[in-house]
Amino acid sequence: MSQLFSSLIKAYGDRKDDGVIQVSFTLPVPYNQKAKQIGKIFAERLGLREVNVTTVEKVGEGFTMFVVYGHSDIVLDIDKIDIPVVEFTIYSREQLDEMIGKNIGRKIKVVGACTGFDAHTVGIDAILNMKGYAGDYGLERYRWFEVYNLGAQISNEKFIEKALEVQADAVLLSQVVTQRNIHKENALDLIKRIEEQGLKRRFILILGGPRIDHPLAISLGFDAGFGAGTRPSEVASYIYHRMLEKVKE
Amino acid sequence: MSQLFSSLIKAYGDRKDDGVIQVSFTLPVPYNQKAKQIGKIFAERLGLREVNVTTVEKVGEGFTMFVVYGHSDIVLDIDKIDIPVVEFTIYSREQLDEMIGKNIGRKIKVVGACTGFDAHTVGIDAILNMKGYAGDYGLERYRWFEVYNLGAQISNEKFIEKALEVQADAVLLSQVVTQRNIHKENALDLIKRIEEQGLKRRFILILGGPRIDHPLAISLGFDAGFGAGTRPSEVASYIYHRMLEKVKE
Amino acid sequence: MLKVRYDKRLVDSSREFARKIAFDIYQRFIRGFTTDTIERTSLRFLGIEGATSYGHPKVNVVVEKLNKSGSLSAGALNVIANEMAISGVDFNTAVGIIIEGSESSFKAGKEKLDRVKEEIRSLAGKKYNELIKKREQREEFKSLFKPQKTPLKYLIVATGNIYDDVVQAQVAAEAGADIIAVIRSTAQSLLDYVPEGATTEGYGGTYATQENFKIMRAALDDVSKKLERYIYLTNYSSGLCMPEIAYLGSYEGLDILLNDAMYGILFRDINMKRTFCDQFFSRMICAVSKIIINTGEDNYLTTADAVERAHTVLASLLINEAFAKLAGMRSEYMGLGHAFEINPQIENSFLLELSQALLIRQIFKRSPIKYMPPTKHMTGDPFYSNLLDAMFNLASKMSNQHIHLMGMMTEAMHNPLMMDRYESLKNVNYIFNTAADLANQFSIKKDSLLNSRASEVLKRSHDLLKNVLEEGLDRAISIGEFADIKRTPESGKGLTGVFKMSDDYFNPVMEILINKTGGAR
Amino acid sequence: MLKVRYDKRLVDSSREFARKIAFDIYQRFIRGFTTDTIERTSLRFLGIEGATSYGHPKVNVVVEKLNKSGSLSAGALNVIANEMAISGVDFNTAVGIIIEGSESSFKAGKEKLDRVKEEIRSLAGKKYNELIKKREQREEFKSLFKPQKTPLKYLIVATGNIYDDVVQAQVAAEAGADIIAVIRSTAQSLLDYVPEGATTEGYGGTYATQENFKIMRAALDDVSKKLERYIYLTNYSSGLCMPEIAYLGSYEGLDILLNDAMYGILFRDINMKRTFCDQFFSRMICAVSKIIINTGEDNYLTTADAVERAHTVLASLLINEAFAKLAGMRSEYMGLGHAFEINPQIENSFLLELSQALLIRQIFKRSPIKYMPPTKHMTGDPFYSNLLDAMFNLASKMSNQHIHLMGMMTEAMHNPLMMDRYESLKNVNYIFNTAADLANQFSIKKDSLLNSRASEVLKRSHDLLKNVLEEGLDRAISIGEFADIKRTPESGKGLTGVFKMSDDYFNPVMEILINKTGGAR
Ligand code: B12
Ligand code: B12
Ligand SMILES: Cc1ncc(COP(=O)(O)O)c(C=O)c1O
Ligand SMILES: Cc1ncc(COP(=O)(O)O)c(C=O)c1O
Repeated sequence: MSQLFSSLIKAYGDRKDDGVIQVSFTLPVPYNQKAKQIGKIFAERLGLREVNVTTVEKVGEGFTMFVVYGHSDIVLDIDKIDIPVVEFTIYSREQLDEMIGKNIGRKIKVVGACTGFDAHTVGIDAILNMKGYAGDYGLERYRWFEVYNLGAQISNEKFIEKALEVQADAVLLSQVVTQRNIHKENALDLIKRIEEQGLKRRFILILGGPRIDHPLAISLGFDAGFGAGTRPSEVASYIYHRMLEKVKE
Repeated sequence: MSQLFSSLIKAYGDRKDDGVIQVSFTLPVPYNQKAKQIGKIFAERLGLREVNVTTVEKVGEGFTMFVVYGHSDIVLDIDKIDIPVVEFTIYSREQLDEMIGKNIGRKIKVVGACTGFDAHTVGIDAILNMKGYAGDYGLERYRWFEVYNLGAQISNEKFIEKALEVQADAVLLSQVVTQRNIHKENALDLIKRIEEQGLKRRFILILGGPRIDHPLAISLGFDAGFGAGTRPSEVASYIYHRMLEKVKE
Repeated sequence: MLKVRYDKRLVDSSREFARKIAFDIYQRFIRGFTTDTIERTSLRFLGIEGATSYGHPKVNVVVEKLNKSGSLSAGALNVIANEMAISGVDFNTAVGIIIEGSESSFKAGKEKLDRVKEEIRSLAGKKYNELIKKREQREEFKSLFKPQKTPLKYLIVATGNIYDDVVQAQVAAEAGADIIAVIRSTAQSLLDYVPEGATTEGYGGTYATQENFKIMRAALDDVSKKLERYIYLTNYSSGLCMPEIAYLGSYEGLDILLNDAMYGILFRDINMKRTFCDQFFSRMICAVSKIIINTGEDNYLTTADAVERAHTVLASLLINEAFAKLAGMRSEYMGLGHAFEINPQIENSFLLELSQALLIRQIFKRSPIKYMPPTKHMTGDPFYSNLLDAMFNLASKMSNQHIHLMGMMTEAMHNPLMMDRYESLKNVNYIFNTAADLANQFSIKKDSLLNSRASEVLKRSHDLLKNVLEEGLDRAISIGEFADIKRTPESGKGLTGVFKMSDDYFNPVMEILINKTGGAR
Repeated sequence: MLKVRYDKRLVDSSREFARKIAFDIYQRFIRGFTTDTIERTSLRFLGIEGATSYGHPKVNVVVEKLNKSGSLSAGALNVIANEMAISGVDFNTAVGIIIEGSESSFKAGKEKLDRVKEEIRSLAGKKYNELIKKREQREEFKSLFKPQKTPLKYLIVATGNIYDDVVQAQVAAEAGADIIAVIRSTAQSLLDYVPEGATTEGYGGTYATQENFKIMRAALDDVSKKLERYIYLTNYSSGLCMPEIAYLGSYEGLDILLNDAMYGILFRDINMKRTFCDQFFSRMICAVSKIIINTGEDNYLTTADAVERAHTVLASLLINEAFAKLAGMRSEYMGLGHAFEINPQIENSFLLELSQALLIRQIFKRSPIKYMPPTKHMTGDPFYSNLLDAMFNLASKMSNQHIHLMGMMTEAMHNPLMMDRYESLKNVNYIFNTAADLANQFSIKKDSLLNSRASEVLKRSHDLLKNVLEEGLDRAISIGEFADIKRTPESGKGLTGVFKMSDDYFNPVMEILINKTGGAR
């Protein structure tokens, strides 16, 4: 499968380099003979060739919805794209229960919360609570983790206070609501406050949520970011990995 | 609903001018930590901002599928877009049965076929055969139409011969298969042959098929083009409309 | 109609448990208590509206003042009555004086006070009749249209901007929606006041304000006429201002209000004493205004497992029903809520869903059941997620649910785009039509998973209610019986707004409501 | 298992009608006739392969020559035998001579000729055994894997380029496909020869060539090992080269071949006499190679209305079954095809589909029924069209079809993209799992639409078969009984390739096939 090895890639429709992609959108134009062409032009403005407007439907007075397929000429050189990846080995709970005792020798304290307006606790609970996520037990279940789950509807201020109070090693922030980037704002606010108090190097800073990934988290000043489908053991493994580094320092 | 009246438009996601659209595509990249970012960059190359990569899934060894939502800055000035529209009034069969008799005074002869490789006859049959389409009777049912339906698997050459033989007023070509623009090639081929024989002005030239519309048909040299969901009465009305014009000439 | 088999006697005794559970709460936490929002509601009821120059709602100013002066337990209207009696002014002037903060510190003489109180009583009566008149006018308007086929298609709008909401609501109605719900701005339920005026900014939704209600109601009445189909309007009342929003909603002609006896406690950490009082008062308003309430048990399955904890939903529905009855509501107005939230990866998950949907439909046969689409297990893939909604639509049709919330294929991503809603309607229209009479083709085999699952859920919810009755609902909530969330009677927001009524507590609005609804009997 | 009720006796008499219909055709159009493709097949069978320098398949050159010299009705092998006898050369040399066009015009003496014919006979026997050996090796390979759960997931590839096809096929298999079908280039069925070599250009599909078969077979055997799941390979044989492709397919180890007794006549305007002969010969090859055939009744519903003409599908299935039996095939290898093609806008369309699916499943209980997804009513909206496929998947699961063609949400637009196929698998995997045992929950009510529809379809197809028997299948086709398409015995392509056998007709390949399959009894 040659595709795998060339570093210049195009979208793959049903054959190498055909560049076919699918797009759907709504335009505030009335549904009439002209509508289809307007949709086609919109797609062409996206850089698509041989646009095939397969759906033109009236979604309401003055609004028309489109589905189009077309050929995109975009070429990406994947070797030239460098992406911050966070490298660490993922261990099972059993392994960590043993290794942390051996190599860290004390309980790791973590504080977690979903701060600000955001009231979605299921995500952080999935990581921290006993029952965990998808059959993977939460950090509370781990022998060497001491977990403080502050839930939701708490301010970043209080969150930091608590982290200091319990002398946390890691601070876990969950952000689920992303409308108008409220999650970025709130996450940045936490980092700012931490920096202001000169605590940046003190905690392992972890961000999580369905729309979070490492690059985003790092760009916001966190050490790592975990997205949809994260398993507690991944997070535990990462924290262990960082603790080892710290111990070395 | 102000949207209706401004001539500058952007895509409408859930509020005016937010420009939100949906895109899906597959890239020949292995499914891993980097994949999501590559998909994001691809979307950004499409001109999207605040890209939200909502799906990153392995479709197979070395292939990853993406679904993204993002904001497009494309602005169209719909007043500046001019689109060839084919204007004519649509009448019912009953009306035409009467009007043609009165205003044309003779039977209108039409020849239809799906020429070339293309073997899809359901479309042309829907327009020509008695039973018609979606409850709208086909041209055979009309009092003043004389219909020659040549079906499929016939060459453009034979098609034209037949049209001359029966002294057709209108030539109806159906093209359904569009792979590699085979439909355009074949339609163009018909027009070329007709021009070579100096018959261009002689017939009303109509193209039809699921991916056909007036602008495409006109660009290929036809008088009109009918797409998915066309009803026989529309076609009959158009032919009547053109016959009237010809009579006037 | 498809029907699951179960032991009817278990249902009867479960209902009896629920009735007792609710009545016990009434006796210990509701009777003899008032809250600042109940007081504010009473003021609004008597016509106090608008805000101060600082944008502070007048009713809040008044109630805060009286709270500081420690005179709330006698009832806000008591103080106002006193002011009227002393300075011999009318109701509104008296309120004005209090807002200015220049009220006199004297106590008026008994019989003078009584006379004034009579005045206020008759004012309350007048306002009550106005409210009823409004309701009757709306009923008349509704009667111009022919009733829609169930399940009713319920669509949400949530742009944050009431004017964008209007555009989308009208588009949605034209595309086939029967009910429009304006989602509230995130966590408005935590605000201890109701914002004023038309609003254009909100997170994840649009603020519930009297003006926004008015604007949307007018817009929907227009489309109703245009489409010759009555379009229902829904908003949210649960939260710290439950009774106030219930009042504003009924005043502005809303048809449905999210109104749950426990949602605020569990999902917004609002104090339970506060919530119990507020839900009771707000539901009496819904009762007299014939507003359909919607409960939020569907939310339980977003935090608790939908297979393991299904029975807690049924138990909670019976409790919500009991509380509503206690507030004088009729079953025909109890839009009890449940949901399609089982992990779709589970083998036969559709069977478990169908079983549950049939069970709840049958147990609450006279109520306009609200059925919630899959949300928690929706993914970022709209093509796939649209399929979960299709199976949800099928379950809804096969079990003939009443209020059908439309699933959104982009549930896991964002508030629905206009095209998401359109596709949602295409989905529901297709499924409801292509499988219209599917349910009537079959009879369920005696020993089928559908039946055994239904009996299991019923049995477990029966046992749960039994325990709850023994330990008391407050205790049950404290140990996390519902939604796996623990809340104690002393914790949570709004507790400071709860007051024990003094013997001279005066509130003719409450009197009227209780006596018209037969509440608390 | 869900079961519809119908009158079993109607099925028995329908089968008897069909048997007689097929046998009548055999007597009038098949017995005593040969065609140029049958002759070519016989040559291939004996090892003639490859093309001339002009890229002309050798077998075509030979047969065309003999046709010109008018000697085909005696059988190509007869002429070759003669050449061998005269010039005393071996089989291949004789063929070479004929290709060069330098064959002698003498007739060999009887007993010399008979000796040569014996040689050819034993060569045929040798080749036959080789073919069987190949089949046994494949069966052995298959037996290394555990059998898959039905319905088997059948995915198509159709890039036009065999190498792209391989990529997609492997990806599809990894994503869960059980069967890979390589769609043929548009209207290859109209080519009167089989292209040679690996091909990379085609319209709407990839040419069926021996080399392409080999390449794909090898690729799939690799993934089979990798995935520890046997991946079936399908291609198309119906058309002007039906027996040749059947032979090449069995030689290259294909598992399934599209092979229909009437598809070519109706949908490709191939002459019926030609097709009847070819299908018979090709099916004898399928019989000895244990290849599953797939019939194309599903196509009928794309040209005829799926509600009105449903019974023609059933009638045709019974006829196809009868023809297959006549060629010595066993029910276990008859992949009779039907489809989910009812207009989705019709109320209860899903019920009509389910009824039909159950009826056909029950009538052909031992056959690997092929179930086709919706195609004609698919739209340009993939979100919506994906829902039609979901309901198709549900019908398939509820009626336990055997070969499940995967619906493509972009059916109305293009040959499937890689991601279309992936979404298709997500769809089928979800539905098959979430509704795994749904069918076992119910019994169908006696007077239900499901039952009445099934009986109606059966009754109408019974009556149709009765008429067809009376007037003869050739006549029935002439008046458009099937697919609303009219074809007459004298019209259509390939008639010139049909020959009445002369008394000295010689073809040991045919002899072996007839005697091994017990064909024509
Ligand atoms: C459950 C839910 C609720 C529940 C929350 C209950 C609770 N206590 O959490 C209720 C019903 C209360 C609710 C309310 C609202 N919700 Co809500 N809700 C959801 C829903 C359906 C599921 C979220 C969920 O629980 N997923 C399951 C968990 C396990 O997944 P997860 O959160 O992604 O977590 C995983 C990973 O992200 C990661 N992770 C998450 N956090 C962290 C933290 C760390 C440190 C790490 C390492 C990892 C990690 O690990 C987890 C396990 O893999 C989503 C839709 C959806 N399907 O996503 C909407 C959704 C999130 N809600 C939404 C909205 C808008 C609201 C409301 C604001 C609506 C309103 N206006 O009323 C309200 C108000 C809530 C508020 N103030 O924030 C929107 C958000 C839109 C956006 N992108 O901004 C969504 C997407 C629905 C929608 N399409 O509108 N909601
Ligand atoms: C039915 C069908 C067939 C039948 C055709 C039977 C027949 N005699 O017509 C059969 C099974 C034989 C078939 C075969 C093939 N098909 Co086909 N087929 C379809 C299918 C499912 C439906 C088409 C149809 O009948 N639509 C209903 C009619 C009424 O709609 P319509 O054609 O759009 O016609 C309307 C309008 O377009 C308009 N109109 C059409 N023509 C004209 C002409 C005039 C003058 C006017 C005024 C109007 C007009 O009016 C009609 C009524 O509104 C489509 C998929 C789909 N859902 O569209 C694939 C499809 C068209 N087929 C396809 C292919 C590739 C093939 C094959 C080549 C596959 C193969 N490799 O074997 C073969 C070979 C056919 C060939 N040589 O051309 C592709 C084409 C891809 C592309 N865009 O190029 C499609 C899209 C399926 C797919 N996704 O792969 N097919
Ligand atoms: C009963 C009920 N009230 C209120 C809400 C939402 O209101 P808020 O987000 O303001 O708490 C919900 C949401 O599901 C609900 O179910
Ligand atoms: C039985 C059968 N043979 C062959 C084909 C297609 O082959 P072609 O397009 O080359 O005619 C089909 C397509 O549906 C079919 O059903």
